[in-house]
Amino acid sequence: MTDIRKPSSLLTSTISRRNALKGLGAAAAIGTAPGFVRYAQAQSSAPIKIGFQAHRTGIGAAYGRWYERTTAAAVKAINDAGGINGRPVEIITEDDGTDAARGAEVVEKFANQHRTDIVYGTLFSHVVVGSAPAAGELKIPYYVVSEGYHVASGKMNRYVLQPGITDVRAQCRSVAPWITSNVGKKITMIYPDYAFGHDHRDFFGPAAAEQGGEVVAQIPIPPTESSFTRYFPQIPADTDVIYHVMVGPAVLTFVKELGEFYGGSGPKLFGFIDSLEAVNINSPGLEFLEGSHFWEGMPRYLQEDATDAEKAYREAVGLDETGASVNDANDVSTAAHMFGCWETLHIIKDAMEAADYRGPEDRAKLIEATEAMTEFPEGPAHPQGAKVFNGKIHQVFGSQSISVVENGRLNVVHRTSIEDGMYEPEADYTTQPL
Amino acid sequence: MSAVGSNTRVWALHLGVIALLLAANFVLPEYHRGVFSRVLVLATFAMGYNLLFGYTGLLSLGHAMFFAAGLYGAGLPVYHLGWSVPLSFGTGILAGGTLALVIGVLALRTTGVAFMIVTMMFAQVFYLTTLYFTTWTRGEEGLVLSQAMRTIDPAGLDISLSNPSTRYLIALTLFSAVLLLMLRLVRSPFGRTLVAIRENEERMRMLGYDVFRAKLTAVVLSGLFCASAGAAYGLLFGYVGSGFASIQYSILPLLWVLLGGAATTLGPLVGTLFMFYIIDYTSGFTTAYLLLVGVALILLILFFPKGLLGTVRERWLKWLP
Amino acid sequence: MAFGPYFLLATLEGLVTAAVLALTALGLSLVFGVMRVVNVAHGEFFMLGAVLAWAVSTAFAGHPSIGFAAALLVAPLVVGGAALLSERLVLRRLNYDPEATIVATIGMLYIIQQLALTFYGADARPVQAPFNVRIQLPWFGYSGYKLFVIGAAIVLMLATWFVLTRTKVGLLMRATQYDSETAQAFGIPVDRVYAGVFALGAMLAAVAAVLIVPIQQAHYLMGRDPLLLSFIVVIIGGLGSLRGTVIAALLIGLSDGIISVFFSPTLAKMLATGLVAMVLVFRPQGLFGVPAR
Amino acid sequence: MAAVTPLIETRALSRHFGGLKAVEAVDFTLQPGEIRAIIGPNGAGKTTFVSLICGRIAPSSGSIALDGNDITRLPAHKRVLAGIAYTFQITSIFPKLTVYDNVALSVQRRLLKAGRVVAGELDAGVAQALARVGLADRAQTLAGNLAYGHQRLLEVAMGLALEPRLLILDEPTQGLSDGEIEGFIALVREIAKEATVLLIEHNMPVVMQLAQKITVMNFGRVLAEGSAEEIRANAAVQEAYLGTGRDG
Repeated sequence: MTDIRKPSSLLTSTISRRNALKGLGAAAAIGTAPGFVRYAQAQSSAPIKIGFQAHRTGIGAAYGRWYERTTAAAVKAINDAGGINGRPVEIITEDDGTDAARGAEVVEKFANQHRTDIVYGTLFSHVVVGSAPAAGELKIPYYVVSEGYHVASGKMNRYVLQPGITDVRAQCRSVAPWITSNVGKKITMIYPDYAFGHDHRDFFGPAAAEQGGEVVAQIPIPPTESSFTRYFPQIPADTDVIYHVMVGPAVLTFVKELGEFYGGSGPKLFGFIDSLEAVNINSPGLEFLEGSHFWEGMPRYLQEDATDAEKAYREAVGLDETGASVNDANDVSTAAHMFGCWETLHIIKDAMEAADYRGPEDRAKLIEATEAMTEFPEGPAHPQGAKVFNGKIHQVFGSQSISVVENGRLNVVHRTSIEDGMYEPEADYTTQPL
Repeated sequence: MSAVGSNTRVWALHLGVIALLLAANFVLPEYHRGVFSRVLVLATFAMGYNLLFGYTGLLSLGHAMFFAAGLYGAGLPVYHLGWSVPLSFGTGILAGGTLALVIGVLALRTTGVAFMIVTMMFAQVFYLTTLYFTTWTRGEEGLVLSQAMRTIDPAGLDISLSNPSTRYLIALTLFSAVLLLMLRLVRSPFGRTLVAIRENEERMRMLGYDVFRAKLTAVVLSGLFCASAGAAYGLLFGYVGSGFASIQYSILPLLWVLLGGAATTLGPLVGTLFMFYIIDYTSGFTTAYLLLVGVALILLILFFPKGLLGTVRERWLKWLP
Repeated sequence: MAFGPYFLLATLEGLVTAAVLALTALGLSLVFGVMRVVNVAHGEFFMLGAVLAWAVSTAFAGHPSIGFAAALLVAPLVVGGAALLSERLVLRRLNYDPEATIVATIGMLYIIQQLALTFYGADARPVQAPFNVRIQLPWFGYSGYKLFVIGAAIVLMLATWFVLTRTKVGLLMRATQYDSETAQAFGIPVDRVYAGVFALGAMLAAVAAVLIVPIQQAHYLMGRDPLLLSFIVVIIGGLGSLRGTVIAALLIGLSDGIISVFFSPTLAKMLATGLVAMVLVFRPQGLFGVPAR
Repeated sequence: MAAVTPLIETRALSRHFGGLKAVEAVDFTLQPGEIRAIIGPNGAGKTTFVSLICGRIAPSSGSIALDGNDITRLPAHKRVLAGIAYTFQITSIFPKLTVYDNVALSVQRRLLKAGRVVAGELDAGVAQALARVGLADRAQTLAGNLAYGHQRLLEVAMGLALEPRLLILDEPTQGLSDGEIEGFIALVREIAKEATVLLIEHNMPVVMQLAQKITVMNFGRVLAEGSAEEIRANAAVQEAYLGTGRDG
């Protein structure tokens, strides 16, 4: 245990195929019985099967499409570099319909029917929460790319991990200082009236207050709403900045109606790009977003200071410099989230190699190896940037981008530090039995 | 009506189905045992729906609220108050029954399509309520009932509801209990009363039946069955969320019942199983599986207009209840 | 914002909702009233109209009003054709049995949704309004296009009313609605009336959708809410009552908007829905329906 | 006054539909054991009137008493339990159920009132009611597949099986053949030994053969009441109905 908890060189992305093979050879040599060697060799060629729970249909389908593309690109990169422990990675995809109940069924299907080694990839919070019990009961590691605060809250179980994307609580915290010092102190929050929106409400307010800001109004919008203008009068006149976070297809309407309501003279805007993932920022009606600011998990538009790793990642996934598909300029990506798929798969690779993962019997070891991770340096495996992982709450923390809309482009104006988003952990999964 | 011969046959069939399902626990591959656990609980939901829709002829589009009342009625006490599983199962059923009584008294003032719309709207209010009290329910995202919460511990026996076999047997017990109750019910004078109300309500009134009371009883019983399914679902599978209160979960039992055969005792099980496997199977080889599901539904209703068992009854086994 | 302007805004918003809702519900009401079937796929015809509006309007270069006008013409025709096809291929063979129709139209719902997802995709896509006029009131700005939508809906409702009450086609429909067997006996081609009504109902939904896409974007799951709301409007208004449908749409559109002035939004939705349900409970025949006896 | 309490007594009974006075201020008495016919032109309010008695329709004003007890506000199903049975003008049976089941619903209602339903008693009750109307051999037929005349008889059997004190028959012979009408007349005479019969009928020969007393309605009011001879002789009736009458 204690050994594994120390970060070793194996955990870094510098591991090469030769190293991996060497490690394998060593492992094989350890096995003295001939039977064991044969077993290890048979294992070595069999692919590692990763069950990918994808939102192919339902409300998450736009995200699901890009999660699938990013996953395919990451798997190709990993396999081209020798796979995991020398074994190729095979992705088995099942549609969860962006539905909590179906999500749990799909996890069972992966574990008991497809016999995958792990399950991975879910975005929407309710699907994560709905699937978590099944993962815990079947003792199958479940790596999510969801950004919800569910994992870090301690309400899931030891088999659920989120090592590839920062959670919403940390996102809120890290943008608060910049907003209060650069945009304004009196803030009106507009958010969807369910759990995801409530996380923003509960975590951003205190963080802004710490910085001397003040939330002057909170306007929750019912999730069934498709028109928003009538809520705008509730925005106090002395509001400096509107903090908006909406998801779902109605968001375009929201932004557009906000523009019609205020014209050019309203409060400044700070939004979460979740609203406009997969939506072209130059769509008709969005003109008034010009000059407003957005949180981005990872920049959609290629920035001038982009790292080599970032460029390589964008090329592998097939993004043009505006963040759309290289094949179709209208096919805009979900860049602020989908990098999490790439990074999560690389973390799975590192953790499996650290745990010397051979098959489902090593799942507990895999969880422990992941929990033992602490830092991920920026690089090909982590193109979004360096991150810190907290094994106790199974949650990773990274830096966030704040971008401004200029001439129909999103340009990064600030990058938060990892520390900006850190908060006191409220749970410890490692005390739970495996 | 029922000759003695057909009586034996009917009971033999139902007990036989239950015996087969019991045997399935030991022979089914792990994945399919898990599927059956879920299907048995959902089929119980469908049976509750069938009592009202199939037998009484009342088309509700709001049954998600009864299922969800059971789900939350059981899940919230377990989660927030740490109540035991049996106790909260009881509160879940009670919640569904009480809700059904109130909704029944109001909605039964309407008939036909108005009844359908009123139930749908009440269910929508219920759904919004689960979102509105997000502090307690976590709304759409939902709550996880941990494995520790889902343990029954009578006299030191540690029964975990998350054990696959235990879970299957509990689901089967619930299903069997409701199935046999349904069978008794629909063959009782009260069952005949409901069917006759479906066929000709005015005539029943003029035969001296208190039609409102009979329908209200049906709504409450239906609510109780559906709530028991909801409570079991939450406790067995450990997740409680608003999705189960959405309109989708009002349409699903209607679909299951119509597919399996309305007003057949075993139809809900057949319909639920069929629907589950057609989605599970087609989604395995195409991303456009909803297309195939849609086509299958249309073909089915064109060639088996009374649902699977309804058609079997009409053409071959007239004695099927 | 002061109460007066706030109220005005809520009313305007309510009117827009009501306008689109009235058109969509009118389509459902026709199908429901004449054919006595519940068309669960009605919302999908609405969605199809919106998606086609996007496809057509993006195919036209130049001023957005050209694309919009084309969409207003093409989308309803295509949707009507699709509806006609499904009526001939499926509903007619089911003899319009109410329960079988529900299953069949749920099947159609899946098929249309999946086709939209496959060929159109999962994204919400905007359609440019034919004109962009922002009307600046002393207290707030308002979209001129939204006012146009209200006007267009009124014109379309009047046209439908004219067709139903003043033309031979309308007479055939009303006769069929009143008593299809007698109509058949009098030589009215009930079968063709049904097909026409089903297509017309879908076309009305499609027109409503084309009008709304410049305000709300086209998305493959956008059909559900209009479906539910239309059902409510049809029943509250009283089956087959054009006037009732319009008034119920106004009631629902406005109550939703205005109640939200006083309560938190989700609570407002709960109250508005509960309130409308209670109207139905205590007046089961709807506001303008005739009591059964 | 009279030693016998009337079985049914209505006072100023009215029912208006909007502006239409379907039944207007009807005072009506029916003695136990009578066979009474109500006649009158179409739209005279006959069906509405008996519907008020059996409770299908609520009155606008006035009162109804059964055995001297006010039942004006009693819901229909309770009136049935109190002994008033109604057979519909337009055949109202359960077409998708068997003939046996149709009648069983009546017998079951009677047995439920007394206590519980025992299979043997149910069978016996059904058999008896079907035998009386001559449908014993059709018990397993779907009611919807019966010939029209037999459906009317089934309706009567359902009424009979309730063992009512008052059986209201609304145009029972409509659509029956002459032969069937013969049998029907005999049946009603048979029934009248145990129950009071209130009959709406257009077929005058049937009325004349069966009714001890005839009530004539027109425009919602009672126009005349009396024996067959008295009604024949009544000038007002001749003018309103028989003079222009359909069946002479």
